[in-house]
Amino acid sequence: MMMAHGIDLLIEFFYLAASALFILSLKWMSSPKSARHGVWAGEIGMALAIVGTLLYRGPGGAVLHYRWIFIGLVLGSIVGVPLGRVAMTAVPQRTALSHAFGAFCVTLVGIAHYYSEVPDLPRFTMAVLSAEVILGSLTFTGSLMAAGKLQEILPQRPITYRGANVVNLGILGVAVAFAIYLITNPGHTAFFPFIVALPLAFGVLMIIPIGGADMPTVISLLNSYAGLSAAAMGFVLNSKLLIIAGALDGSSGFILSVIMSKAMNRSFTNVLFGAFGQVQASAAGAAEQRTVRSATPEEAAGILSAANKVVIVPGYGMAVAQAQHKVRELFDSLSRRGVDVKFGIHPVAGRMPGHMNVLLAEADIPYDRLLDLDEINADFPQTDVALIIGANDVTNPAARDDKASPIYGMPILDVDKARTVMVIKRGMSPGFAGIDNPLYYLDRTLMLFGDAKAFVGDIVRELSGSHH
Amino acid sequence: MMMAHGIDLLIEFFYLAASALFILSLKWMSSPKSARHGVWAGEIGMALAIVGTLLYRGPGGAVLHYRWIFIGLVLGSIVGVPLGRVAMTAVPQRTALSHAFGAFCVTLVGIAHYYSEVPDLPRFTMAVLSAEVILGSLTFTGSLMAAGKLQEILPQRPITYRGANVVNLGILGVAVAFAIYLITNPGHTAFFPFIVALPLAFGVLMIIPIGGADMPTVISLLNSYAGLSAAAMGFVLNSKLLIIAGALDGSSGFILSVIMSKAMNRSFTNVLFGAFGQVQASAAGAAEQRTVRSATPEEAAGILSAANKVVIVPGYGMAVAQAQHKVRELFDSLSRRGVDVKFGIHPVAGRMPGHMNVLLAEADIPYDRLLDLDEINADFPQTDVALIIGANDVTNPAARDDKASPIYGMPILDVDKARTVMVIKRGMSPGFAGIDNPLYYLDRTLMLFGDAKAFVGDIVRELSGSHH
Amino acid sequence: MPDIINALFVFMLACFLGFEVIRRVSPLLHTPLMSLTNALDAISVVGAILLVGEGKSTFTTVLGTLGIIAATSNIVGGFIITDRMLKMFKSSRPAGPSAGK
Amino acid sequence: MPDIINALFVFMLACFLGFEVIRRVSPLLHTPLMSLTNALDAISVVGAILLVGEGKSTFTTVLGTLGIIAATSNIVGGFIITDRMLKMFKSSRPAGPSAGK
Ligand SMILES: NC(=O)c1ccc[n+]([C@@H]2O[C@H](COP(=O)([O-])OP(=O)(O)OC[C@H]3O[C@@H](n4cnc5c(N)ncnc54)[C@H](OP(=O)(O)O)[C@@H]3O)[C@@H](O)[C@H]2O)c1
Ligand SMILES: NC(=O)c1ccc[n+]([C@@H]2O[C@H](COP(=O)([O-])OP(=O)(O)OC[C@H]3O[C@@H](n4cnc5c(N)ncnc54)[C@H](OP(=O)(O)O)[C@@H]3O)[C@@H](O)[C@H]2O)c1
Repeated sequence: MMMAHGIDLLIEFFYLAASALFILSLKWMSSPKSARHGVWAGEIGMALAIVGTLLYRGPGGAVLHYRWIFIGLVLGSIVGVPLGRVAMTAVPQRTALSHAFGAFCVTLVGIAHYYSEVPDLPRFTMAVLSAEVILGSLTFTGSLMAAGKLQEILPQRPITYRGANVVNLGILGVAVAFAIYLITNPGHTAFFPFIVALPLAFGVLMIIPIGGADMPTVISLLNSYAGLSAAAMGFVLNSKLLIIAGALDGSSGFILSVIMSKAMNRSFTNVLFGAFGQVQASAAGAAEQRTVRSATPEEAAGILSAANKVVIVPGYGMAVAQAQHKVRELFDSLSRRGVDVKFGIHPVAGRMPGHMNVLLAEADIPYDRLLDLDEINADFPQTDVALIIGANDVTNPAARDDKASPIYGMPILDVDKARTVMVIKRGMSPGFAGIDNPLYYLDRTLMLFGDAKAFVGDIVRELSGSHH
Repeated sequence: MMMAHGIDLLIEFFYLAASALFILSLKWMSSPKSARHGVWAGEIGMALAIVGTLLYRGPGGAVLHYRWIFIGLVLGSIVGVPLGRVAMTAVPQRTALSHAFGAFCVTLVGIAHYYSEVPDLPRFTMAVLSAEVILGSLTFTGSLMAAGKLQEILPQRPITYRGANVVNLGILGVAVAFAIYLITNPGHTAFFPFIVALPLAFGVLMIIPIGGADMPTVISLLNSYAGLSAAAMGFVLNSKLLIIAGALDGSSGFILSVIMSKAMNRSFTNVLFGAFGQVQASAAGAAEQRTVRSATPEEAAGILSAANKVVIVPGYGMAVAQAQHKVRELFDSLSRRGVDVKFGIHPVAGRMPGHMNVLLAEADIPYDRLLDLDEINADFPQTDVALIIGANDVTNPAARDDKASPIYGMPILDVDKARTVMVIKRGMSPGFAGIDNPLYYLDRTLMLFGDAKAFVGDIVRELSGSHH
Repeated sequence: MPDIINALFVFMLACFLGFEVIRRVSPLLHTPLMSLTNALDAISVVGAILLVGEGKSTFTTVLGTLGIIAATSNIVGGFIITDRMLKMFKSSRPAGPSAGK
Repeated sequence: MPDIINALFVFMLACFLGFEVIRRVSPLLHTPLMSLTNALDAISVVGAILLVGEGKSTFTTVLGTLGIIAATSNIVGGFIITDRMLKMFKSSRPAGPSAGK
């Protein structure tokens, strides 16, 4: 290592403090009360890391060439500000895009490192450098594709062909083979471009067969890969700070994808091995024509205003319709009438972990009204009305009762235990899982057909009308 | 470092695996279901660490001199087995004794290291070596004293004199001053014995003014010091394994003492700065002669067998009287009669964190019947009988209601919310905190005077007598 | 060689720590967590700064500067959006003592 | 010098990890926890073994052997008693699925 002068020791102390601050930053995310301290800790840590790095002296005590560093920092900030100001609904694609940026940086540094050191690369360095470049490149294109699908620039629907998995894994396998060869023969520069280009191709091909709706799980996995590539860079540069930040980020992505796959009742290997594209068995076709009862906004308003306890269950439809502000009005209006209104939040409602919480928080609904699965399920038997707004799969009782259902075993919100169930959705089309929902045919269920935003708005109007 | 051959790399991998196993070991202690895996992980980790170390090669590839190593390992095992087989009631003093052993080892290694390297000790090494030796020696004598007091070889009562704290801290201060001098002048071998001898004296003097009853908090702190001294040894030897194990142990002792001081409503600084010996204000003297009602075993048996829900609250008196097996008989007898019996366990009931749980588990009471403060307190209003067996302070309602009480603010078990309260103790003497307990003068309270073991035995006999 | 070992120890500990810490993150905050880790992950800017700063060749300067731009935009954007999201989370109770532990 | 830094990083991470892990230990098991950490803390045996094994002088051999004896007795005794205690903890429910998480 480069530990001649006191300045290097100082830099390492900056890095030590930055690492501790990053850990605190994530620790403080454990509760909304301390979470903003977490952001500050992260910011201070990042500032220490950057300032520490700028202090670095090369051999002979030469300071760094600052010019292009500052140009890069300024341009990056200019790009970053609008990326921090996107609408809340664009958060999934923003997240994907920023994984792409992170992976881009890692890959470029890896490539530059290779060409400036070659052939003077010890085996261990070459091995971790290969890991850095391979993970970086596939995360780069994979995340760009994911962002494109989520932003609907690319077609959302999965494009599959026979043998896709074999071809994809083959491409990755060849890249790994080149990397293994390079470990003992780093001087073969002609081989290096392959361990960049092939993973770039793999990243694209990996995402093509995956439907837009499966992107959140993919994004979390890519998050994990991005973290691991940064950790690999840490191994190359022997920087403990990078290893720590990368490992923290890697575990974060990994845990979120585990949580998602558990809540969706998918096996984790199914997720890990990228079999997202599998066509889901649709039981909807065979469903006999059963009858549903529907109601008008006026009737719904009447039932709601007569209730003592209401639980609102939001889902992807609320996000699509951008109905959260109308939902807030409904919440206010009912609360003013003395109705006890809570929200039941399923861990995979929407299309992103925590999706509903952010939208409802945006609409100023206090977070202590947002209860998760375990907390709210005990409440449903004492609930007068369960009002479902654009949610579907997360309320499907087949997951609990019907062993033949493809989602059997997925934990759900027991809305069917409430006295009355009301469901706002536009029609009878299924949700993400593509299956029919027996909830809609229950006697206690009323369908409220319409766009979530418009329908909730109508209910609010009825409530305030009858108020006067 | 000594990283010439492949064997050294292998050793480091052993150490890496051992560190991971130690972490897993503590992680698995999070639940009684996985805890025994934790012991196995710890054992395997320790075996890997020892085997790895035995593989070590000195300069020139010389293997270690194994003879005295093996003699030490064998003798240590011979001493260790009986130390692992002590009675459960002797666990506090056993724990103290083993801190002394651990600190003894650390101190000896530190001393030997100093004399065999002197004067060739870089500043950093000398600094951490001093920390190792100072922490090690004071933990050694401190723990021996604590063990002596707990085993009642030494007088339990605190021996205080004016200015004790000043003298003690002065002694430690001089030791630290010598250590600081040695950092820049390691060659002054004449000074080294002081940084061993003075902390040894400090360890003794620190414990003299502390009453036997305060030993558990002291033991936990000594646990923390023992861990830190092992970590300091890790810094000296540049062994990451030692640093990790020491840090884990250090945080364990620290957290347990924080938990204890919170549950005893002492400020943590009060504990950290060793002001344990303070004479506790006894409000008992001024107490007017109020009347209590007492009952016989026969009456108690009648009340218990008529109850539906009974909560038993054990305390230090149950441990002293070794009454846990009789309590188990009571539990069985009542359960057979269809009474729902639970145990309410206060975090500082007894004289050691988790004391009651171990005793009751020893008597084969299933651990899911043992509920902690938060869980059981909601139950008392629906409880027919709260049966207190040798507990006192942890049930004192003054902690909740009387702002003037010295224990005001300490979380307690709300036994006074139960329909009937029965208290088994030998007389009216106060508990550890030395204060009167207003609980005993309530109308709903019956005092059952007698030794816990004998009295519970009498109740059990009455219950089985009336059964026939 | 010792570098490898040190790096592995640090990586092992950081992975364990990551698991423990992330598992405790409130599900309420999973979306802000994703954007916060985005920002933290951009720590790779350190590698890019060293690359540019050493100024070995135009090639490394160009690649490194692009890297700095990409990573910095993640840092700035990630922290801004995380803070924006967290600012929205409000409790209806005025920070009173919460029940239990 | 790099040794110091590496050691500090490892220490920092291990302390954070210790806190996270120990805080999750069930209060039921605080007594076995104390005896388990006793056993783990006796890892200082590694230092004593190296000391004796290098055989620099009779002085180091004597001190080191005493150290090995003390530490080994902690290892053996600590694991035995921890396991004895844990064996006593039994559930009345035959390991059924526990409610909630
Ligand atoms: N959150 C995550 O992290 C995540 C990740 C990956 C996958 N998923 C999956 O996503 C699903 C989430 O469940 P969910 O219940 O939230 O959603 P869902 O099951 O996908 O159902 C959403 C429903 O909203 C309705 N809808 C759509 N647009 C609407 C509008 N403008 N107004 C009113 N209703 C509208 C749709 O019915 P109509 O068309 O009839 O209106 C649809 O049935 C789960 O299957 C989960 O496994 C979640
Ligand atoms: N657990 C820990 O980690 C820890 C650590 C440090 C301090 N402490 C302190 O220890 C106290 C523990 O509270 P606690 O309620 O368990 O105990 P306690 O308040 O000390 O009371 C124990 C009671 O048991 C009775 N007793 C003694 N021997 C008995 C026997 N053979 N048969 C029947 N009764 C007997 C005594 O009364 P008689 O003499 O009248 O019988 C005494 O009042 C707390 O003040 C706590 O702060 C605990």
